[in-house]
Amino acid sequence: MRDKLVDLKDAIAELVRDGDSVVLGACLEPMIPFAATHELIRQGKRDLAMIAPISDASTDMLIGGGCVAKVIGAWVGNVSGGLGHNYRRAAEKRVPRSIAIEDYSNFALGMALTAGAYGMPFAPLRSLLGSDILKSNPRFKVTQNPLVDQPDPVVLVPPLKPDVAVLAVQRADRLGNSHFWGNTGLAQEAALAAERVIVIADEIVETPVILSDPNRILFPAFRVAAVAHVSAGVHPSPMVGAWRRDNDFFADYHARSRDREGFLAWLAEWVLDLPDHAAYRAKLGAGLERLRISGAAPAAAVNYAAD
Amino acid sequence: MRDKLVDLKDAIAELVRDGDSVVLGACLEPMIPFAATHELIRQGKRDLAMIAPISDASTDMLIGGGCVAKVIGAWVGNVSGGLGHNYRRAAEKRVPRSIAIEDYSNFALGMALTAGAYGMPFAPLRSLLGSDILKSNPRFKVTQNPLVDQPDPVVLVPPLKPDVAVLAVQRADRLGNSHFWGNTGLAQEAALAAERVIVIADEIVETPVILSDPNRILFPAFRVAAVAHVSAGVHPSPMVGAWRRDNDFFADYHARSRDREGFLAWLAEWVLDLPDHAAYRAKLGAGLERLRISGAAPAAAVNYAAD
Amino acid sequence: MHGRPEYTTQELMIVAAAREIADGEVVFVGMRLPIMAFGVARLTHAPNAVGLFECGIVRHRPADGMLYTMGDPPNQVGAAWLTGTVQLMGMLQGGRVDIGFIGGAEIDRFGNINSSYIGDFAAPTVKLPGSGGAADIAAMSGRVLAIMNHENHRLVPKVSYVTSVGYLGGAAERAACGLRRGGPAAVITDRAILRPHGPDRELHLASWHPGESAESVSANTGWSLRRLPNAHETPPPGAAELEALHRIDRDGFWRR
Amino acid sequence: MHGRPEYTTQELMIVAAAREIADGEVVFVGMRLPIMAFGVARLTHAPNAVGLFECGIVRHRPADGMLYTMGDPPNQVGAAWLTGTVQLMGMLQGGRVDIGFIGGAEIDRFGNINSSYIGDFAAPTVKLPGSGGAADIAAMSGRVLAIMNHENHRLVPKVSYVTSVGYLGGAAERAACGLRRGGPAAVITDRAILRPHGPDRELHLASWHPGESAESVSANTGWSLRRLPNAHETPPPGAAELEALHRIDRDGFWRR
Repeated sequence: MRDKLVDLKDAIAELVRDGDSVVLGACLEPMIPFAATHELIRQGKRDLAMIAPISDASTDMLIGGGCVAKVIGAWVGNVSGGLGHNYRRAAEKRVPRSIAIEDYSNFALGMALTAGAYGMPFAPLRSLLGSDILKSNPRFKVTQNPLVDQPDPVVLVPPLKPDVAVLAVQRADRLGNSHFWGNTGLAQEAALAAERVIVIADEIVETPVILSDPNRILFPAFRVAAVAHVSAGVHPSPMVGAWRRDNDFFADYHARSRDREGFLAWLAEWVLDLPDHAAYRAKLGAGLERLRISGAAPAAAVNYAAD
Repeated sequence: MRDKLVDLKDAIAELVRDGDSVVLGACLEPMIPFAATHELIRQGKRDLAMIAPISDASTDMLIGGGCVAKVIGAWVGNVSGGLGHNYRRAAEKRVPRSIAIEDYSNFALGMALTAGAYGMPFAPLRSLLGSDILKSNPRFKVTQNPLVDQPDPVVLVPPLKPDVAVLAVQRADRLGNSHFWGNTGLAQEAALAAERVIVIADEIVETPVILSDPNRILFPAFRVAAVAHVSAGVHPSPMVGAWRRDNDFFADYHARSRDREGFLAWLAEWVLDLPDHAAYRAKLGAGLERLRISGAAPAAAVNYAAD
Repeated sequence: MHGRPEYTTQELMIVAAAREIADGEVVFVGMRLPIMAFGVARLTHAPNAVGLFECGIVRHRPADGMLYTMGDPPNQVGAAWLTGTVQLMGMLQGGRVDIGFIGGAEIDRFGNINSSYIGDFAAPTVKLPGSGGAADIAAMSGRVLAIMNHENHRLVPKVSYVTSVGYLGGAAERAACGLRRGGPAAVITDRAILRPHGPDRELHLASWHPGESAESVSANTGWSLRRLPNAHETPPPGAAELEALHRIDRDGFWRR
Repeated sequence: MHGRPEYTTQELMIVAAAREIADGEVVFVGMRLPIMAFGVARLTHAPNAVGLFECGIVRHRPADGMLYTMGDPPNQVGAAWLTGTVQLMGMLQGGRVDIGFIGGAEIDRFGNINSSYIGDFAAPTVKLPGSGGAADIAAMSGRVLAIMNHENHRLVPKVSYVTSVGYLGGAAERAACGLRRGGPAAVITDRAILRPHGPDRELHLASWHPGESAESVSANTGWSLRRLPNAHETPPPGAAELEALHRIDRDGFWRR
């Protein structure tokens, strides 16, 4: 297998193109690869369509950074703070630019990615019946269930196939094999539906470590285009077994992004004026170390022996 | 949570009713709970509809035992031997009784169980287009994809919701929490779609062992109706980390089941004349011990700590 | 502050929400306050309740440690299942969930909730974060509990956008759109508890919190709020309930 | 025995199947012989091929140890993914699989395969085990390789039941039924290799195995078998291929 370990900067430069549809983390609140969020902004990517169940403040940052033309999502905001100020400014005042919004619920987004991953022509859903999401997102279509005679309306959700999915994992090897633990959200569906998968690994390990536990793999290496090693690449979101959530960081972002000038100052300080994630970690300094999980809650032993 | 640990005999007696649709193992070749197969035959269950992707010789045994009215499945036979002699006798000569056959492919069955598990009105499939499976199984319906204008036929698969799923796991606690490793086949879909789940655990452990690794759980305890502790309950099929496949046993079954008399003799010897699985294990004796996996191939350590 | 000195209004709301959970029920737990409600229920009258979190977590016992989001590590360690959103929301659609919690910016007299747009969705005056999983939980749970701040502009005659379906224009409309079950069972606010009543399932005043009155609640409701015949003051949290709550809320976040 | 002394016919078939796998391809591997073919390909010219097994296994390197079924423990330990059937078959339907192996009891001149019923399906003379995953692999792989025993009653003008779709009555019919890609690329038998040719994609003789001839193959084929212009003898296994095969087939199962 090909060695896929590259610098995050190169992975983003080569694998994300202006106009791409992009998933940045798909586990809802944890495991969001903010390092990639920052790199997309630093590289000035434009006209992205962000596919997001709930990617906490990541989508809001990208909108404020002017990278986003469209949100294909269920929720954009700041999970502990509530509203996303950049999202509001873009949707309400076209600042820094107008954005299109394709409304989903989390389940509808999950089924759309499932349909994309598994080559389904559509996913049938009962969930959105009656909701105005069917009005504001014209991609959904309500039909009668052809298998029954009595009235039985069904929502058909078209497949979503992201151009790129950037997904964080606890550990990976250089070939794209990786271990993931914690809630999986829509990460598996996103990985299998996406044309190109970029793995952000908190740690790089040897291949036998990964292959020692193949049930711990969430998506196969042959679908992975690149592996980037970024310690704490999910900061300020949490990663079970490795990093706590940096609640203060989210709160500070929320407060400072309330007006455009504040956001731009925040963006300069935490993204644009820093060359890379190593500089970001250095700037966090001891604050980052305080977030490091040092306790032990080991998984019970498992034996895969065949003989 | 309720203590769900019961004797396999009681679980089968109370939770499987004549006429039920039943999944007995859903991982294709490994992890088939043959102990439950035998118990269903011993208790003389009748008119079962067996939902089976590939459950090796288990379905063939039940057909020969006169328990089965219908096969809802993709494959019935003897994986190392080929044809299933009891299946042939029933389908071709109505011996010991006639059976109805609802043909599926493995993927169609998987999507039908997915639809059953997730409350979908149907699952759309491209896979069976052109196949005579669409003729011999009238439950499938071909329609035009309503989301596109050009011709795009889609097969609609109705949901399957088994009355009972019997699933083997390496270890479980008394409450129905369980750990599963190895290929999962359709086990998760079957567990979530079924009305009642019976877990056959090779080992019973304390609850904290299971909850130490919640990603290793394939289906939640609240969907489990009963846990039965049956060591080697999957024999002669394999269980990774615990039991090798007993190839000779399958070959012997294949040879002896070639005619009805031979099958009945086999059935008396290995099922009807034995009171329970403990007696079956005792009869296997040293042969069973030779199948026990004694090597070590440990999964790499994983830390779930939050602090 | 509405409550008596021993508890805050938020604590009262948490306990009121906890009481809606029956033992053994499967609960789709939302963020923040419902997490605490699930915990209190588990530790008091519902020791066999099961909590589902849409990010892919199933828990029996409540998390040790403060949760800012449902995906925080303390909610993962010792979970009873870590899995995907589709698995849990699929089970929800499959009818395996008894009760679900949601919130929103606006709710109307038929329990429809808006968490998407204030104003025209094509040119909103306020862009709210969106459904998340709320639309799914509202449509497919056996019954729904809504948690709201009780203000005139939040409890409105008709929401400008139905993110999460309540009874639409009345219960018959919910059924007519194809939903086979569910709908709001209670709305728990910082002033009162409202419940659907009558064939239309319009929200009525069921109880007002200590410090409030039927009149003060009505005055803060955007429609002409009718009251149930047996409307009464919300019973305050009991000692066992508060003790359970304090055990979970170790940092006193909800006492502030 | 058709082959030369250094290899058996089955070994020749395995090597011929292995040669169909290009480096880096994603292969849906069937039971028995294709498992060995994948292994030989990996160890010789296709070190980056990936093997998918429908029970939910993905492997890079071939299993250590004899496999009686694809789900045997040696195929699990050291796998590159252990997952579910829907995940792998879903990827297959999604167009992520380059090549798939299938077998069956009957195949016809357009590569349609029967593994379900001999005779009328309502009253069969022989009930075969059924599709398993073959119908899916035949419909959705980028291309399909069929492995068959070459006998008159197995290579028939028209199968009595199409379990696994080939080109139906000719390539246009496959497309017309809604399948967007794929179809048989080769049929490897114990006597020959057949390949589709011409606009209808009818199976033609591409090569006969050592010990056979165009005539002997035709005599054992149930339809009037046409041959490709460049039809030739199947090249025997090379030393490296046989060495790779012997490394995997440690018990000599395929040498018997």
